[in-house]
Amino acid sequence: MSVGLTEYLIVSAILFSLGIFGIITRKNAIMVLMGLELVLNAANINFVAFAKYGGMNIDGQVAALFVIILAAAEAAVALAIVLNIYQNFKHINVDEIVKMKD
Amino acid sequence: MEDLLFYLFAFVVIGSASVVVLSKNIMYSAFSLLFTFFGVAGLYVLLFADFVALTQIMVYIGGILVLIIFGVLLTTKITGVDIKSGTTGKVQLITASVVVVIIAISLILLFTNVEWVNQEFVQPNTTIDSIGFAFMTKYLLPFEIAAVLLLIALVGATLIARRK
Amino acid sequence: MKDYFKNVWLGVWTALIGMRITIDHLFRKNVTVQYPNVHPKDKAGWMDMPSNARNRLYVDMDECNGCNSCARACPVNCISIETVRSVPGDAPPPLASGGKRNLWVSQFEIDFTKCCFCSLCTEACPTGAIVMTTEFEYSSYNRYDLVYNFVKLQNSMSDEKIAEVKEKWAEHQKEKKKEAVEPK
Amino acid sequence: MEEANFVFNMIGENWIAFAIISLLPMIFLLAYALIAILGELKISAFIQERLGPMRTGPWGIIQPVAEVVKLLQKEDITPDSANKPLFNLAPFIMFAASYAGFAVIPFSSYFVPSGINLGLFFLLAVGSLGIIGLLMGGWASNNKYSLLGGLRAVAQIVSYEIPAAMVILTIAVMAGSLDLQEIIRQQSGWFWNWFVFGGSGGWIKIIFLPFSFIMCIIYIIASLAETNRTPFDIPEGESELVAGYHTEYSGMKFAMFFFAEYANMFIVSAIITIIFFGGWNSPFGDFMGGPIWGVFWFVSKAFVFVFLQIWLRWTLPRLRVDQLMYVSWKVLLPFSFVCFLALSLLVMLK
Repeated sequence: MSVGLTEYLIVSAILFSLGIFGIITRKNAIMVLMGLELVLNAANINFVAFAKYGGMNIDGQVAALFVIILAAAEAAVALAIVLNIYQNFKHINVDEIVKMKD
Repeated sequence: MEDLLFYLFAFVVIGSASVVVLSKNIMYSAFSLLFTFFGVAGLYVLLFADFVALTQIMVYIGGILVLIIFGVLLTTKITGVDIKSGTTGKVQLITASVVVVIIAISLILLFTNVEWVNQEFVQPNTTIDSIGFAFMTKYLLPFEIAAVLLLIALVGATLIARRK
Repeated sequence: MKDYFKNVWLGVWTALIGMRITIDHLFRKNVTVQYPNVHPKDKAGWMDMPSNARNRLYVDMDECNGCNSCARACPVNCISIETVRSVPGDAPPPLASGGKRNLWVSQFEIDFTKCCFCSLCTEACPTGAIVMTTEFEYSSYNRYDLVYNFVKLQNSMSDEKIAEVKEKWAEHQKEKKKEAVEPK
Repeated sequence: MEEANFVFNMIGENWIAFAIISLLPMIFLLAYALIAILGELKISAFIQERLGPMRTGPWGIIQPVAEVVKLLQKEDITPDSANKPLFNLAPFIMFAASYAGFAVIPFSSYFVPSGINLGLFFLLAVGSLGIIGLLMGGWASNNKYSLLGGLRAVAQIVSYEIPAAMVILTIAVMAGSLDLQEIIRQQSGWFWNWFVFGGSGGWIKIIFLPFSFIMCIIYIIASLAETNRTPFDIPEGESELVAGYHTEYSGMKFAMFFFAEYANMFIVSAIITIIFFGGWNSPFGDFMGGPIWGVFWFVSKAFVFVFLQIWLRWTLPRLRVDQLMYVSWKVLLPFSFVCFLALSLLVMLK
């Protein structure tokens, strides 16, 4: 079986599901962030795979680059927020943080 | 040869991603994320997206992963090597697994059954050339907005994380 | 702003100065001596040991007047001196440098197993009799071999001579006592 | 255009050729590591007016072999409370990251293990890979000194990557390419065509000479910090942190860290050589040119910079952490921005 578009899409689908699983089952905010990165990577694989096989050509790669830029910005801001939460609550369990203020 | 490499990278990606979400030790998750990102970069290389692959290594591994590990170390009491990350209760776990399996199966079914437009890739001489031209012509506005966004994120993150 | 540029310039410039100094040292002659193969004395010359070199002590018995200041200065008490006072009319020979002596030095022992090479004795000595030499290879299988009696070594007083001066002093004491008991 | 590898020319494009090509840098690296260890010992000794190792072989030239043998036969201790999988993995990641850099380094016009056209960017990317190895080793040792050393190393490397990336960006603008062979080819001819002298082109570049010099100095400083060499060796400052992230490592795994550090030293020296000093080009036009002399020129130029690193180690004292950050963010970064603009102007005027 020659590897084509479908195989890449399957890999990205599994990666996406694993990311979703991580996001919903974990308490730790940083673990949620890691799940998010997996989801973004899954999306990126799709973009690049479509760039090669689906006729998106270079546009797919450009979209993937934009996703990477967004992921970088998102990770920086999210970790800043997590650090701030840790300073206020002394833990970063997302299900226990229900108040905006102490 | 390329097929073999694809299966190798796919195995690395999925295996290490499973470690990321299933491991009890949060540091194991963080470090196996390294292999996930690396495997994804390998997949990009197989898809002739060398620039994206290198950007992946540089931004994800050199930037985001380091940030995440720093985050873990700064938000956990690091008195030992056992850093656990709690999971939600058993009921939620089972529900979540069921939902996720359903999502995965439906996605895979979707991907395998749809008749994709299968256009062959026009391999440019150098991808970086065409990416550069695309950024400077067709995607000029998003490119500039992304630059501004990064600046905002930089300033914002510094502002939020600053100790009062 | 001016300070900033000055700082940066100084940072680079001083680093360059430092680099010039180290490259200068890179091509200088080495000072290391390949010790067991080459003796430092061969490289540095007999009396050219570094000024802070600490080696075996030497006592010139012709210079020693037995004042005991070295033994008192010694922090580890490795010097032990025995002296016999001379009777009038039988003074020991004067010092080589010409000073007068009143004491016969009958024993001058330095225990080099104890010596800590602090060189305080050489500073305390009023006549410069005790000095540091350039010799440092004097290990031994028997620790008693490291107790040096300089009187014996230099043969400044033979055993008979010591006995004689002791006798003389004892007689002198006796006479004195007699004089004290029998007033005139 | 001299494209192919000489290995491919000789035995064709097959598996054996690939294996040979991927092993050649390793052989070079082993030989280089021995020379560099001896160089480090001897140069430090001579700078301090000592003789250095003298007993093993004539003038102690077999000392590095003795040291390597000693390291390899030492007991390999894994601390009881360390996290064993990560502890054992970290040195390999470090070494893999260093060795990955060799994949694109052109030793000669006829030999580059992988001539991808993103070589410069690749070097920048794999340079950031080693950080994870540091952090992993530092954390898994379960030792406060290791952890602090790892954190310091990461903070330092991440900060100094930015000036280094600015320099590499400038070179990309000046050369109009990220392909290392292409960058080197643009600096062919006499030595004033090197990028440190503003690249080939008219007399206008003389005005911009200071900027390209400053650029080169910025990269040298940043590369020192990225390889954790003195004066930027706060991650392993032995007076504060015992040995930093490799405090707990011994034997074979310590040798891996050591080897990776020396490989990194060569990689940054090679980058400096490639982007500023004309790579395998002869400095004197066609004199002693050609692919075989190219290896000689490349290796000797790189060794000059390895020597520079050792020289600086015995010259400058270690920086404090706040001074380190000051140098990176308030000195190197603004200067590299200014130089970037100036050199871009030069490219426009040419």
